[in-house]
Amino acid sequence: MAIFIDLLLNALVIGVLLGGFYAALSIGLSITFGLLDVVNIAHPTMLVLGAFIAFLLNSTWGIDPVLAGIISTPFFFVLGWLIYQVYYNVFEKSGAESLRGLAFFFGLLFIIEVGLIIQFGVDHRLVEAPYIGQSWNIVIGEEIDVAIPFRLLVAFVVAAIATLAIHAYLTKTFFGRAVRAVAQDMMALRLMGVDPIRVKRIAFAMGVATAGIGGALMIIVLPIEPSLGRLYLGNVFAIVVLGGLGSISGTLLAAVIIGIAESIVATFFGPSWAPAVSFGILLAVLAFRPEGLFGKTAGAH
Amino acid sequence: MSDALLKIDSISKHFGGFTALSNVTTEVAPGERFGLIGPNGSGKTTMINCVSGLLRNEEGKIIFDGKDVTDLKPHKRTGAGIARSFQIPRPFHTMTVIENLMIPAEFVGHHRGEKGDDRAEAMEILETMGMAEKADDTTLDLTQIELRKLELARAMAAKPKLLISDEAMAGLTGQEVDEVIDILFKMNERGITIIMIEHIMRAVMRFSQRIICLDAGQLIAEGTPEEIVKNKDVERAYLGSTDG
Amino acid sequence: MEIVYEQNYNPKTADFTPILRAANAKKPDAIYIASYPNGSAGLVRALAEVGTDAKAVGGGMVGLQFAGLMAGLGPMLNGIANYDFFVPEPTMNLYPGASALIDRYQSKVKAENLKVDALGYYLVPWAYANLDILGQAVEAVGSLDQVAIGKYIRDNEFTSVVGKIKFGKNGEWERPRTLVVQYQGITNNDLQQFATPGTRKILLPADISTGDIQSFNSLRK
Amino acid sequence: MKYTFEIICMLLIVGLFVLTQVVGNQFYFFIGFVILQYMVMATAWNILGGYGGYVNFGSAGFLATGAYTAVALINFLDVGLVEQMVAGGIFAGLLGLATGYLTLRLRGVYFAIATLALAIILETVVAHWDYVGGAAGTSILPKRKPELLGELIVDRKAGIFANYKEYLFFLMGTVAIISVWVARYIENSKLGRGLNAIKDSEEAAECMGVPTLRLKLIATTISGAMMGVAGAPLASYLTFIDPLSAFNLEYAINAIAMPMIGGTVSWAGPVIGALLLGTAQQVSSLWIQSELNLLIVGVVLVVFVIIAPEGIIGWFRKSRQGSRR
Repeated sequence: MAIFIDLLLNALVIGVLLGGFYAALSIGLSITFGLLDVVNIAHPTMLVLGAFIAFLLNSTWGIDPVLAGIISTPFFFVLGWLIYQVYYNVFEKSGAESLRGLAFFFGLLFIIEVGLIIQFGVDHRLVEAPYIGQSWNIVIGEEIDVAIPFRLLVAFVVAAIATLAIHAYLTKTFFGRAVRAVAQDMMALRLMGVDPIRVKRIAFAMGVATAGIGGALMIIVLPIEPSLGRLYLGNVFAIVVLGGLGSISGTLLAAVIIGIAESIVATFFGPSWAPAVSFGILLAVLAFRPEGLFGKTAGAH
Repeated sequence: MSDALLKIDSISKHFGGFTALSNVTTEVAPGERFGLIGPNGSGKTTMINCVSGLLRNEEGKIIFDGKDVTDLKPHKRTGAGIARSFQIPRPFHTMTVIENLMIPAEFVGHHRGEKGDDRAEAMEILETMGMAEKADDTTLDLTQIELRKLELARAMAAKPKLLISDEAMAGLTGQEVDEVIDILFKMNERGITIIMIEHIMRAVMRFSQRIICLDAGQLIAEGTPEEIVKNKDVERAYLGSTDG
Repeated sequence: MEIVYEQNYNPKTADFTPILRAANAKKPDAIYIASYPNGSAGLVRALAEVGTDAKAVGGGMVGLQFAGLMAGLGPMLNGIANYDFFVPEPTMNLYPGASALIDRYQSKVKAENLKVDALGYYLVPWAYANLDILGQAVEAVGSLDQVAIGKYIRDNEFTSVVGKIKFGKNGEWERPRTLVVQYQGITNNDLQQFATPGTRKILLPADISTGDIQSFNSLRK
Repeated sequence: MKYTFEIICMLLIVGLFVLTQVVGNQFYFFIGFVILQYMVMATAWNILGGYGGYVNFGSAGFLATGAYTAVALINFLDVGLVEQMVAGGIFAGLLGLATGYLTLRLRGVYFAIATLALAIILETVVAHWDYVGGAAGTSILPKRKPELLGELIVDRKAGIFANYKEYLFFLMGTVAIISVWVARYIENSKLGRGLNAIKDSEEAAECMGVPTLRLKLIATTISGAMMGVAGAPLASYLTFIDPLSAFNLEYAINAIAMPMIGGTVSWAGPVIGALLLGTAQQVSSLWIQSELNLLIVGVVLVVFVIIAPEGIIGWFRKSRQGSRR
């Protein structure tokens, strides 16, 4: 029984930490897809690009990966700015069907991935930092020992700060409210003297910019290789949809739910079942509650 | 009016906690020109979505042509004789104008066992609308008024007994409004019952024989255009809405 | 042997501490891991974070032979016993041409800045031997007739940079030559230490062994 | 002539057969199989995606369903390839029907994500199904004593085909031709016109008498079944199959990219896309660098959606219209 409690407690702690990490991976997509309705399926691969930049900075100059992520964030902001410029002019302006926009990002995904393969090869890469490979043990009584790996703790703390900052920015500032309004009523914004395209461009760039810090967390938590983004494709979309489109706090909560579900399933049934659980939750939500767990508007229309 | 074509029997519709329609009852007689008015958000579109089947009313019944259609899917109702246009035109934009008309002709007509020349019938409808020349154009080349006419033409191609025209004139010029009203009169002369949802009072008053007014999901007035104009509740509803 | 715990993982598993914890709960004497690079690295980190009382850990962990992962994981590898193909231990120098081949490979990697294994021990000698054997067979047969080449390769013993090779009835090597090595004495993340003898002691095969297996925890720290 | 297209199809099948008898180098059949398999996948995807506007991200799941149905059948009954393909088609078709039911309220991106999720769940289940090899995969060796018609089919000396590669190539070619015929038939039928209406506006279609749900279910079933048939010979072709290779996202992207490049409005689009992109990928990965085939898909896809949104077919139609005016 004590062993069961020990395992459960550890699974819960790891699940919450993992949830924070997943939130950092998903928050950018929650902005671009959830708020702006731009289906950036290249987002996970942009995260991997961010991870490789962190690797480069870390292995060349020994820069701490978290710092490296902060350094690369402006670069991703500019990248997002440029991508939206193309996306808007080619697809959105002409009212082109979403199918083409989807295909555009699908193509981008493979271009970034192969670009990484050509530059870095297919080997797995790691970063060095003093907190990787260490853990913080909390011993309760005789049998219970909760170990918190520092790499997950660092990822969790950084992710929590970043996502809460974005959440606050989007809910408390004028620009943030404009971003939230842009998806619903472009006309109203125009009447208020705000250029909705500019708002969307900046917001999209913000969403992509999270790939800098998110990618850095990725390489802190696990070894990365160029095609890793594909594996996370389903996961981040699952979290954003589960959280409800347009809801940043919903994304956070959904990330933690998926994190805990995966961690508990991994502990008691084996990690290989974890994706079936998270995607099973997603499918069930889509089939019975398409607006997501915390969404307010109907997602099916 | 026991021989009504359409009977709406105390229907209600809720979205979450919001009540969009509350216990609305009314009837439309065969061949009637029926007006539906009300301020923005009063439930007009919700009501006709319930009639055409895009939404399901949670309470009440909808009887069409003597049959209960409350649980039928929209395409079955179209087959039974209810056709509609959309407020914001929704043409089949990858098809030509005449192909747009041949969709209902093929799916509704053939379903009823009718075997005619779809293309010729579609052309005839386009001619009555003055759009015959546009038959082979894509819908992307159409003007606003042509799109509105296409909405009505496509609904006509379903050979309806009841045609619901959902704000077919919004945003049109005065002359264009008259053009659309003429088309609707022509259809009515062919024996088609018409429900007109409209914001343009001039059009509704001129066209309708009888009008109902919705406000906040409730039926607040019913009568001839003259009666509606004088109705205090209607006035209040519209004035109230212009304040906000 | 009694199996107390057995589990699969999927390739995108971000954290392996739950699986190791669940395994530890069954108090195993040995942990056998068959993993791909992501899992290998994840489990090595989990072993550093959670630890284990098992006496032997390792087995078929793909990826720990890669230069990038070895350098990245560094001292976390100590104590793990894993398969390998070619390591810079003195007994491997018995084979003619092996060290010359690796020197040549490493200088080419450096000179042309190739995005490949910087050390070149893991697969390079075997890849070279593959083609070398095919080449020897083609020369001996004197034609490109596939059936004849196949028969020659099955029937003869070859001398290569990885020693003498003869194929058995089932198509595998007649005498298995996969190494089992144990990581020890790794102190930092410098890649060059893996190019010198001592960090990966050969446990098996016995005839070229350079050390005996030690318990997992005795080699940690 | 009324049956011109059918006659061309027959001639093409005969032509494929002649190829297998004339060309000696197995290598061409080896790469030809892949291109033809992609042609089936692209054609199948286009029935739902191009005609109906429903983007399936989970194509790999349907292909893998076919592949694993075949593996299970080999283990269970040891039946031949043709039977495997029929069974693969049936099971993947049923999966398509189930997908249709499960996602009937979902549109656009939501449908795409749901299909992706479905594929991942299937992959997880297959990875745990030891009967078909589980996560580690299983080897499928071509049988020494084939087939529907006994040893007559594949035999170096006495058979119709000298080796398995020729036989697989011929079967996949026949399936590709039949798939294209089916797609063309649908395109010109009531079903095709109804799907088009759904793509343009589902609500308007429903209100114009189109039974949208029924048509969608028919489309998901046919599309899924085709992909299943295409996937059934995969294990025999690779001689080894594991969940990672059967559920590879590359199948999904190619099934989308090929019709988009060729043009989604017509059956010819996926065919052209598969021939161009499939050939380019095979050539680049065999003779230049294996990663390049993915780069090619990516670049070509991005370039096409930007400069030729209606694909090659749309591009041709436009330039023809332009010259007429």
